[in-house]
Amino acid sequence: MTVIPAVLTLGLTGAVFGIVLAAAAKKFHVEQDPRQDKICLCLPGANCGACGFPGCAGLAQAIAAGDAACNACPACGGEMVSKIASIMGIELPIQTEKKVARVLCQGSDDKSGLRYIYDGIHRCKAMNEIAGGAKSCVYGCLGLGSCVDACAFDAIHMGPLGLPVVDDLNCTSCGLCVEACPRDIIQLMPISQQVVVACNSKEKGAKVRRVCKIGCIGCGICVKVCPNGAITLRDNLAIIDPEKCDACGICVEKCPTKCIVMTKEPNAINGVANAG
Amino acid sequence: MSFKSEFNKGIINENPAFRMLLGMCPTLAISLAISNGIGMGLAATFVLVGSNVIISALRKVTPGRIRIPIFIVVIATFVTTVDLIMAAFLPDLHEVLGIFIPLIVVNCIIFARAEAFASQRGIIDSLADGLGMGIGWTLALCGLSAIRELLGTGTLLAIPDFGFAGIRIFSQGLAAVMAILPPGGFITLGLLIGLLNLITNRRKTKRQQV
Amino acid sequence: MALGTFKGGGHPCYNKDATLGKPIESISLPEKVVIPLHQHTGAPCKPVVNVGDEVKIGQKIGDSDATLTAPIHASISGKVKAITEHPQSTGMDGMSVIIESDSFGTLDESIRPRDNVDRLNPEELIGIIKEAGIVGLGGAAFPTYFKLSPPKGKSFDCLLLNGAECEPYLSADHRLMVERPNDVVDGAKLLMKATGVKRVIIGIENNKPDAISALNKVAKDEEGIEIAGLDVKYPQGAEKQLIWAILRREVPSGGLPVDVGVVVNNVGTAVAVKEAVIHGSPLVRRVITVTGSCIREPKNLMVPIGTLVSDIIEICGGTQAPLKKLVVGGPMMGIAQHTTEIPVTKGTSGILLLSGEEVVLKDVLPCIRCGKCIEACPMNLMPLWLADYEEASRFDDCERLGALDCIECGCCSFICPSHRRLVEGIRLAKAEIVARRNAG
Amino acid sequence: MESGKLIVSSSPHQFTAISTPIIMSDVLFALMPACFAGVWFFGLRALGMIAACVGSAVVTEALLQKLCGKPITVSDYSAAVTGLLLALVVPPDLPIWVGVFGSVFSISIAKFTFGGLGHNIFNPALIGRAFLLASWPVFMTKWRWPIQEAPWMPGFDAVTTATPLVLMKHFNVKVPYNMLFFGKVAGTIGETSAIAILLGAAYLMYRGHIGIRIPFSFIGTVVVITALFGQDPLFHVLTGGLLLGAFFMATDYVTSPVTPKGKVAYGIGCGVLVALIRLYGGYPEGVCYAILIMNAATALIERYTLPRKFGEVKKLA
Amino acid sequence: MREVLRLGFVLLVVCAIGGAVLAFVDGITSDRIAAQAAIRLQKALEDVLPGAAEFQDAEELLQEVKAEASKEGRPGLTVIDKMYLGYFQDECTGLVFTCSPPGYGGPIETVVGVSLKGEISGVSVIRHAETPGLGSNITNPEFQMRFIGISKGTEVKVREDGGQIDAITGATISSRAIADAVNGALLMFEIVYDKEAPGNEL
Amino acid sequence: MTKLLVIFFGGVLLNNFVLSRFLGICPFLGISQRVDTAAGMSIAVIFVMGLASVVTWFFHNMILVPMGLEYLQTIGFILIIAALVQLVEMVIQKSSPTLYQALGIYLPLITTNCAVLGVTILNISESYNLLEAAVNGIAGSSGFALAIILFAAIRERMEFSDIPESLKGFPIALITAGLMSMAFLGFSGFKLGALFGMM
Repeated sequence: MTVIPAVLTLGLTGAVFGIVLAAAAKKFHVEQDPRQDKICLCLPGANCGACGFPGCAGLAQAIAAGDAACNACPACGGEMVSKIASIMGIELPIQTEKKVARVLCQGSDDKSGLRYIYDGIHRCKAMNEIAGGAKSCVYGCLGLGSCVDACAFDAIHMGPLGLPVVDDLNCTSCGLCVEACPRDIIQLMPISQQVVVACNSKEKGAKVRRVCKIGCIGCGICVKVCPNGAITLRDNLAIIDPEKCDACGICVEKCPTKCIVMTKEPNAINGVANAG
Repeated sequence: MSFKSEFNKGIINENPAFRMLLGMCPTLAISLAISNGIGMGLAATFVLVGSNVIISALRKVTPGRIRIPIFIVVIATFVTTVDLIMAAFLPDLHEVLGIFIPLIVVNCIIFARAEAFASQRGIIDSLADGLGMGIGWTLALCGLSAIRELLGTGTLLAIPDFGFAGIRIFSQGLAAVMAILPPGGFITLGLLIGLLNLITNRRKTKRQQV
Repeated sequence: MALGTFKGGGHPCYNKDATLGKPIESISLPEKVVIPLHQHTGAPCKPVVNVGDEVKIGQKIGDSDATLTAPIHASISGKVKAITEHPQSTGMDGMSVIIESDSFGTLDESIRPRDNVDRLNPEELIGIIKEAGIVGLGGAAFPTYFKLSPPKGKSFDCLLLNGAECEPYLSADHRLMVERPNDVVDGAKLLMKATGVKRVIIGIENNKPDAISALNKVAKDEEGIEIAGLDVKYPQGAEKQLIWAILRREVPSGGLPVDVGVVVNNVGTAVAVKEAVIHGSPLVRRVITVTGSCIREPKNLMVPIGTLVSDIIEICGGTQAPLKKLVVGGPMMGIAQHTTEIPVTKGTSGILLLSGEEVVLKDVLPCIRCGKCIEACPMNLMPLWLADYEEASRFDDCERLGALDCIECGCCSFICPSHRRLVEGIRLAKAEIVARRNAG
Repeated sequence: MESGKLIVSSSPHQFTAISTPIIMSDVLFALMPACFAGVWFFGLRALGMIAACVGSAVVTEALLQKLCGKPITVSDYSAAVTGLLLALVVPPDLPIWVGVFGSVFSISIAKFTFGGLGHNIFNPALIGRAFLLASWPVFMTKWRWPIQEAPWMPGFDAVTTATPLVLMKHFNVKVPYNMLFFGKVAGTIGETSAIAILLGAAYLMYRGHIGIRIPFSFIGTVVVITALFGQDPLFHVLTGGLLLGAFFMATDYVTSPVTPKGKVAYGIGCGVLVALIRLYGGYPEGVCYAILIMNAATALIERYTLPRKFGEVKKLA
Repeated sequence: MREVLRLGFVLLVVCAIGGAVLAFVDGITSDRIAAQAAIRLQKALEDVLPGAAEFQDAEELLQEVKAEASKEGRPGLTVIDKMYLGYFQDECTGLVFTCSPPGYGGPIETVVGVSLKGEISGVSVIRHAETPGLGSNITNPEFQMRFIGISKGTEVKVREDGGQIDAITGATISSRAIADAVNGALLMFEIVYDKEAPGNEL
Repeated sequence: MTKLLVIFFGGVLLNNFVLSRFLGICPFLGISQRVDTAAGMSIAVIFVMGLASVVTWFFHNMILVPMGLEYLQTIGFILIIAALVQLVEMVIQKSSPTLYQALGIYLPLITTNCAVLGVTILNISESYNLLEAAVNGIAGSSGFALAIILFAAIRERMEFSDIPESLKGFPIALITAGLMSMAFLGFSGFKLGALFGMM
């Protein structure tokens, strides 16, 4: 019978390895986060490296140490993610209201001109460093589209006016565009906030008037006309409290420079809807 | 998921060679002729189906901590079986596929399916998955082999070890031998995956536009 | 001599011929001057006059309590018309004192020759220099009194006077050395006294033989004053390169000349020191070169601080071609302006008016890795990678590759056959790295 | 341009007149002597090959850029340089269609897929040659002597199909120096004439486009090693593609290290590989492969040969 | 400790089952694999020595000759790996040698048949790692035919070396390797033939 | 000695595991984003492959051959490698936490590196002796190390390249590997024996 030596050899080899490994695991046991093992069991174990960590054990260690999110594994479905989250003892973030990026400047070239012809690296940050940017308004959009380049979701485009337009549907409120803008013109706002002051200038009215036709001059008309008292002035700029605003649209109508915008329609700011 | 959909996904959407980029080593090494591709693909499919079924069957009794050694033993058993059977009944093909038959053991496709699929799913699903993945890989191998064989030798479906010259498309003198050398393998596969990406991307943008 | 050069650098077109032989002219007093309250490195000044006040030349109009600052003085006599924001050569608006001339040019009473010069001790000398508002006239406008006081535990053993004037087009320092060598040497002697060093070396590029001979004539009897001829290569006048070329001492990365026992001053600064100490006159005027293809009569001018560039263009006969680009400083490191309504400040060494095709930047082509920027970099950096990393926002890598060591001399951008904006990128990286450091 | 408004840009405001297209056209100009020598010795067929390779390289680049919607940049002459270099490193009797394939492969696989000019990892012309050598070895190893008889060794008809290096390696026959120097020997279209190559190299050096580090460390290493192994160094310098490779291929900006120390290391690496392949390798000639292998190592070499920053404090060991 | 033993036991069982399965498969296939190998060898030998039906491994004789040759310092026999005597109906019809001359990409496993007349009766290449499209043409029957009929006493050389055989274009080294194998075989044949003298059991 | 040198340089340059034998492609493509990680992986692979060569050699020649069980080669070898990797990992983790930090994380990935199993099987099929087997193991892994480190450096450089969208990632990596492999064709037919025979 040739079967017996084969069975014996392989079986013994296996047994020896099993015992040695198990014994070694005990002897060389290193204290580690007990959750790490549990998480590791949840992960697919393909050691594919797609998460950016070296293998599933690496990711498990990172998750246990809090260096990676529970859903860092791109191959894990929702079930596994919630399992890992429960191991880690954290609640999954509650779904909050969707925020979208809003561009707070409407100063296209015809409304707020250029001081000079810029020649250099085609990025807003670079232009901002050179004599404070070519835009007459030092708070205005430089229009080189760094926010468009930064967006990973194809949610910002250059509109017909040479100013960025946000696509509410694609926007994931990741904030990349906010970071990319050297002038803090882009801000994340709840999608339900329908009335927006599309200007960021903190200059006094006279200077704003000098450099831009559509900037907030801090005249305070909106503050007066708002039936809900939702608008205040700070640094010569109108601020809308979204809690109080009921989108009646009176301020939009009364604003002398038309810098307050109703965003019901997509592309309301700098998009086609507003262009005509 | 039905048997059919588990089977289908391996052929196109999750094709191991082109989409999941598993099992690169044998894919590149043996894709010199269509005959090799078929042989290797079928061998791997057999192992894949067998190991998937067994591992799926054992999934309830496998202790988590030594699941890896157990998978390895199961897979290796199948591989050796294929190796021996091939040596006995298809000696010429066995000669050509050489070292890559034992290396099916460490073919990441098989390991990945065992770990990611079979160890968590029922036997029927695992069977379908193994079959789909195996055939998907075989098809990918055949596709790549066909290109390399055609460019490199000017023939299709040649099996020189059986004295079958295949279909000659153009003369040997015109053939770019590099296609069947190692660099040709890398470059052809790279371009092929690139081409597939291009097609999918185009389709995606088209769908978006619609 | 074997010394006198450094690694890297380049050979831009010097274009100095237009003003090389033009003696320094003093201009008639302008009708109006705009004197920015922040013309130096350090804290800005606060105005010490009010709108409507009558001021005289040399009267202090701005001062600050900060450690690092320099007082500002009126450069013409007249009435303070406004204290307001006004465009400046930095490109941004800044607080400025606008004075309308009474066309008398009355000197302030405080300005009179000092008779006790020989008895002044170093502290007193440095005090006079501080009160006179003297800053480095080479361009950086670093307050001179601060430079002259070594930090604790360090000391100077050598004073370098920078007469290299390696920036193309400019000839202001050159003319100063040719016309007023005595003042340069006297200033040097005062600086020696103020710092206590026994050795002064005046470094001059070899393309200014008349300046070298003029200074040699004056200095040959003076103990401790040497003249060093330097290789004609840009940026020979950069502080670290100058120290290496003359003394073969290497200023450590992130360090200052004082770390190798050296203090460097511009020759113009030396003249200003002499005027302040001997004549008691604060820094209210300076020599500038007005040149470029666009100006009708290129000149070297002695102008009151605060004179508007538009007035200076008038004085030089106006433009002979449409002005396309206005640069304050030299073409390699100067700052391009968006208006001519900007004042000359203490740091303004020249005004460059350019026109035509020469000012239009060419399209950026892909980097072909020719390595010319590496060869040209006087700091031995890797400009091509720094710009790449900056674009990829990999600022840690920028820092690792020494972005902060960049002196922004412009050699890499000058030499790049693909017209990459290397310096611009590196400058962005530096700003970002500093911002991140400050953020913690 | 709107009048009145000034142009504002970052310093500097003055630029050199040398630009990438000028450098590339200088390289083309510097290769002219080698081209003339090739046509002179191998006839109009060589001219046809040069035209075909240059033409197909330029057309391929333009076509690919058009297909991918990128700006067409053939006017920077870089594709022409690649095509010309490829033509110069193939045998004169190579079928034209093979040369065209090489050119297409060079531009599309070695250059375009990596992102075009400046991004290729390997020298495209040499990749083209390696591709042809691997694909159509029979065509690529068929040589012709410029003059049908070799008077210095009558009756030895093998010489009609062997390059001096092959003669040396397999038959221990040494071709005289003067023939090597002028290029009256079998070889690729552009590599045979040492004097023509040196003329072009001198021009490039005069224009400041190539430095001395790479070519000299390359050739120097070959001289040292061949001498160490008891061979004639001068023979090895003058034969094969060494001069063409050292001055025109190894110095390719894009694929060689940018750091000064790295250039020397790279040159030495090329030299060692050429010498070893010639002495012990399977091929009689190793310049093409040596440079390609060092191309692969370029990125790593650069990593470890960063220049010392001015003012960098030496770390205590 | 119990856990340790348990895991060890599980692995033991799994491995044992694996071993049993493999032993079973091996039991079925081993004879066939051996038979296949024999068939391959037989076919290869028959190819180069047409007419012979049975082959006998002459290992002892080979070692003996090799030992003598190395003592005498005669090179050329090192390429020979094995020697077979070919028989047809109990009558020796020739010798077959398996050789591994060094080629371009390593040793080329070659089989050379020599008829009793001392002429090459066939050459075939079993395994090689020569450059595809170039050196790999040594497997072309057309090339192998060039050696048939060469008889003992002649030294085979490719034309580049001043010999009589046209080498494969661009693959001198590979061609030379085959010539080496043929030379080795002829030399060996001569020694064996002389040694065993005509008329004896060969 | 000559033979050992020939085996070593043959494994590194002539028959480079990655570039001409197609072994270890998955980690070659997967763990080559950064030179540092590639180097860490390389060291781990060299260590494991050297060790595995020795252990499997003993297993084969001391156990399988005497018992006539050569057909258990594959299953036995892979078991040994898996166990070895795990054992090494545990020992390193305990004995030298710093070393574990440096390369421990790459160890689990080696089990499925077909180059390890490949080299052990080649050792047997080439009938190497113990020393040769060990050298071959180290040579194969050094070849892997050479290829992956060169490749990682290239990939770091390619980050700034404007590669066509559909070729980004694996396709361009494969093409680069192909061109590297083309360059390494220059070593084919290299007579290492002649070179080292002189020494």
